[in-house]
Amino acid sequence: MSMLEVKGVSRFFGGLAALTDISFGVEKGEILGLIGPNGAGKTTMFNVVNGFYPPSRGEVYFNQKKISGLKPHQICKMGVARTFQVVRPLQRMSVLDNVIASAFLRVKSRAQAEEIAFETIKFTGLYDDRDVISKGLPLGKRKKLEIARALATHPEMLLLDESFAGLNPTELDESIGIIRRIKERGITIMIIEHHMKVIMAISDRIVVLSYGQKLAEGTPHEIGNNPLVIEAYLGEAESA
Amino acid sequence: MKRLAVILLAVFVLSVCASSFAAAADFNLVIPLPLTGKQAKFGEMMKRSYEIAAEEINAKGGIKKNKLVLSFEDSGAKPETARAIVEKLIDTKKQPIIVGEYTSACAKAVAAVAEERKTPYLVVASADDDITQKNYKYVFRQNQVNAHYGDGVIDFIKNIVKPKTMAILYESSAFGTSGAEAMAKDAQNTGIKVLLKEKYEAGSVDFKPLLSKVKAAQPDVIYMVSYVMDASLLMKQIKELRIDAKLFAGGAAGFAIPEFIDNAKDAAEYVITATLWSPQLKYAGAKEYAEKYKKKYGDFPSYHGASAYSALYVTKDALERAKDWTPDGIRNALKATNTVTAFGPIKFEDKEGYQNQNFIDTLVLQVIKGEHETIWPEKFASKKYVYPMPSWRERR
Amino acid sequence: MTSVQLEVLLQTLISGLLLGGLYALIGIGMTLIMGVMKIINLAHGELMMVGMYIAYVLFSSFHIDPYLSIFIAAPALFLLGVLLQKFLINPVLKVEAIIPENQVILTVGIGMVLANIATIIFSSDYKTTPVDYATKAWYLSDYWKASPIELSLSMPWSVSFCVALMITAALWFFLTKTDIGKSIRATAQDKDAAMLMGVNVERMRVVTFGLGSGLVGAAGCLFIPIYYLYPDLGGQFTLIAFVITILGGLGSTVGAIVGGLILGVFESLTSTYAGMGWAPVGRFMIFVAALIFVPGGIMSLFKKKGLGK
Amino acid sequence: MKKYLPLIIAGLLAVLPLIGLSSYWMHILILVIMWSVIGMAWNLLGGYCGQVSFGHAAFFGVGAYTAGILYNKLGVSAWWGLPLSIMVVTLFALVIGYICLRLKGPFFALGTLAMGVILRVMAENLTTITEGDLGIMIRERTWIEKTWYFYIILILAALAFFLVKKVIESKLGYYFVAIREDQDAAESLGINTTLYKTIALSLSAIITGLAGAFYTNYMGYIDPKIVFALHDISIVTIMVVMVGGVATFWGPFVGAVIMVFLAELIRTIPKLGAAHHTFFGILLIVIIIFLPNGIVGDLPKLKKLLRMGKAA
Repeated sequence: MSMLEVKGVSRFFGGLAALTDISFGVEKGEILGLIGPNGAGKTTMFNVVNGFYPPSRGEVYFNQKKISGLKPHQICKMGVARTFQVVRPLQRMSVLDNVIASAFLRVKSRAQAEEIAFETIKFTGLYDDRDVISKGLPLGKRKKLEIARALATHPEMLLLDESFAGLNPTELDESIGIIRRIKERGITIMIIEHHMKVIMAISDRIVVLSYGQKLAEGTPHEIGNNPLVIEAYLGEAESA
Repeated sequence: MKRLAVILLAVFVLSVCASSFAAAADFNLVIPLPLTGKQAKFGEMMKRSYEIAAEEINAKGGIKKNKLVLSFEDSGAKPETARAIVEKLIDTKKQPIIVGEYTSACAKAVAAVAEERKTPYLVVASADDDITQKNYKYVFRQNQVNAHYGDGVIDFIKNIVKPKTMAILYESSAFGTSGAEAMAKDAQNTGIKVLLKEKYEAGSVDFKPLLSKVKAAQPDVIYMVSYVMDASLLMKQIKELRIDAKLFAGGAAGFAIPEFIDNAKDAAEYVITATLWSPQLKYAGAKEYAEKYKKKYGDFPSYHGASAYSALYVTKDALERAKDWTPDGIRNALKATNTVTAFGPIKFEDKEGYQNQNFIDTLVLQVIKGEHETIWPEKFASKKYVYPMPSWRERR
Repeated sequence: MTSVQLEVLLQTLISGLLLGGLYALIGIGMTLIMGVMKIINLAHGELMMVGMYIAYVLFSSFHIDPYLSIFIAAPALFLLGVLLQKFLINPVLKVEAIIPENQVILTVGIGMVLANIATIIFSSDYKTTPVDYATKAWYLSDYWKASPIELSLSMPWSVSFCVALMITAALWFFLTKTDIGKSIRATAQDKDAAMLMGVNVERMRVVTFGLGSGLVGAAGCLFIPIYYLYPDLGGQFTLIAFVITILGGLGSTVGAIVGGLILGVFESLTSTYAGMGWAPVGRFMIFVAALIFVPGGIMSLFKKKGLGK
Repeated sequence: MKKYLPLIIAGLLAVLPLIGLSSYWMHILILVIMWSVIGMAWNLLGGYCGQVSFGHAAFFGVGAYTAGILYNKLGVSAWWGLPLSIMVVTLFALVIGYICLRLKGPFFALGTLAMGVILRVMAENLTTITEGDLGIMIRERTWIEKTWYFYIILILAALAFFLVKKVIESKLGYYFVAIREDQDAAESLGINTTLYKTIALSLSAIITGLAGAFYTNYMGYIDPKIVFALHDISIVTIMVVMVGGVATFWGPFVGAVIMVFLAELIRTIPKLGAAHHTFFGILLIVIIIFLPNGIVGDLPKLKKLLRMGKAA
């Protein structure tokens, strides 16, 4: 059985279906890319996995335990951390304090939390900015901070929601490096990304959503040659 | 940006100036009162009355040749603030006697300080029974206790109306509650059945639900205890619903102020109310004071003002008789008070479980042709009472 | 049910409805302000008090009927609201603070100053506008001689109620049919989206605060014939406005009317059947219940669009 | 130096009664400290955790009534109200928290406001327990001298200060601020927001309740309209913190000085009469326009303003 198992999940908002009967799994240690045109339901999928929305139908399992219906904080405690598409650092806290706050999930004392935090910000390359109030950070660093905060909870699985959007090429390279290193640590990653090149390069497998339905699933190569996927993306390009 | 600094500075300077500056031959009397907040109306009326009294006293040579200099401090009807004011008067200003305050909550706070600090305190218009039930030695009360406010009304009812049933409506406050309790007890002793005893939140807009219940119960007498304008709304809405009781009676306060008639207009007609004082009383000075007040401020004062006005005369009397102007000297003089003021005879007695309490006859006023007239006890009456009164339908 | 019980019930319902209509008008101003600006305006009742003093002065000096003084009081309050918003509230809203509710101090300060200025000008005496129709009423038995029960309908209450409904209808029309109105509604729904659509959000806020103040000023004019006036009366009406705002849903005019009527009837029923001392408990119980169970307000239960929301 | 500031201030305050302050000044001091305690309590919930309560009078009143009812019904010294109020207030805080904490932002504010009013009316109506509007009066206060009251409230203040400081510097503090800054983000980082908000509310309520129990003992008289007052307690509490400085250790203290001490000075400006309210209202408006985070919160800005004033 996969590490994360999404089984027949549907989610409705007042009669509108944002997700319809979606099933897939994420294997331990892999990077799974979640792609799809705008409004395909990717972030909703994250919100369901992460516990913000209980699924209207279907179930989600993590390490064989049912997590759908649990609260986000419980799911996080079980080892699933996430970042947000619109970055949401704790505005008036310094970078370090932001990370300390999430490091407290696994430890009690402040000293231990600081230790984890320092380790994490070094890992994500934020050490020099540790005392900056996060409101003042440039977007690239805020995206990193999002990842750092999620990492500090010592997750087994990380949900990254468009961590590359709006980055310049240098930052993009750095971030890809960070994600590869996260994978090396044995942390499973599910990632939403618009940047096709990046997603093709780093993903082990890809799931494609369109209008709330699963369109395809497979290796980057398979997806790249899937006519349905190409059509969906072309359709978007035309309408846009 | 500079403005902020200037404002802060101004505040500071002004407040430093606030520390006392007093002339030598003056007797300074600082009076705590509510001048802001919901009770400010009464504070203001009392302030005006104190000022009238002080003016008269000074025109006649002051107190033992000392000019009486009044100033007022706003307690905002907050007990902490009332306490702060009185602590300051006793402590920093060494004022040997405290006069003033209005709400019972504040009077209780002040009474506690006065007793602790052994400084006499003359309560002017706070009605809660227990202020003078605590074996306080230094607390004197000039106005009648709430439990007796309704005495005149009960007497009138007993002799004239002879009802079988009664409904009591009162506002949710210490004044309303104890007034209603006292009336319920009196009614029971007189053999009147209390059909309904209900309270309401002061300041309510709509009394009709409550009143339609009263209407259904058909009481002979409706007795209402209202602090302020609820009184006029009650009567207006009683008229509207055409509730025909034999008698509408009010328990002082809201029914005894001139605004009651101004607002309720014809709905106020024939309503009787308990009161402690009326301008028609034949005590020396009563009429003069009332006229003076009316000339200056447009309306007759209610008993609150008269009590305040007379309190200064009681203070003057005590100060003139006191051996020395120490708190204890004045306290002993107050205890021996036996004088007649515009408010009536003042004598501080220990009886019925009260200490240093002045017992005066409570009066009954009736609104007759849009004026408050004294109708009971008959020896004080300015007009003959109107009873029975016409039903609402007959009035036009 | 005996005829007496029926009479009590019907009279209770009548007065509840009348009361509710008046409450609604107090609430509408606040629902607009809270809907558009998401601020808690604790000076709302004080604005009403200012409106009432205007009506009082017009009545006592120029013998203008309180109902007619709406045409002066409402614009005056509109202006006052615009000035307050422009020079005091907006500057505070613009600065980002740790706790955005710091505007509360501002409105408390404004309320204090308004009430105190009224005290200084008018003293704290109780004022009334003794109109001669103050206690006029219509009686069922005058029209139907054989009626087994007697019901009465107060004239000033009914007039105030009708005027309140008319003002609300006019407001609804303004919000749904005019450009400014539509912009205000857009701002209330989603400030950022409105801004993207080219709505001048700042101006809408100013207009909204003015409008809210004008409405509560009008409410003051409707209240004074049946109530009385003193500088410190604002607080209790601010609370009522909160209850209606939450019951009706932020920014919903129709919601405010429905909320006001529900509140009025509920309060009257509590007064009759549980005791008037408990009426405030009832009021705040439904307030809390609405906050929790109907977070979008009553109108969210009827999923109709275009009802002023 | 900065580290010892609390100790130095506590020490200075502790010797104050020895220099023979008049009873009046002692009273004002006691009120200032009492309001700092309430302010610190509110700050924990409102300033750090971001849950702006408009109903702290509920907890103040419950604390006050715990002491009052103990004295009135059981004949026990009202001082026992202090320890007992911790339990009673926690109970109320849990119930109020259960109802209100699911609300966010201004809705939470209004929910707590309603709670305060509901409790007031309950206290007015449940006359068999509370004596209703007649209030509860303690016949003989423990001391006439203010010194002991002063030390008791000072100790309460010191305890509250160190409790707040400890909490804020620990995991709890980080969680509170995280919740204030972004509740959803906090939740997704594994913070049980409901639990931690309840903790913040309970701690805040307990401290407020202690102040209430102290009030009963100190003033010797309570009634529902006084201790459950919306304006005079709940809103003044908010103002103490916001004027002083939201989410700062010293803000509540500075705020209390302004709201009690400065208000008292302004109130007693001769000839001002009732107009002192206008004066004070304008002062509040000015403070919040120029210093939106309060005096301590915007200290750097304040310094800049004053320097500019001097330069010009």
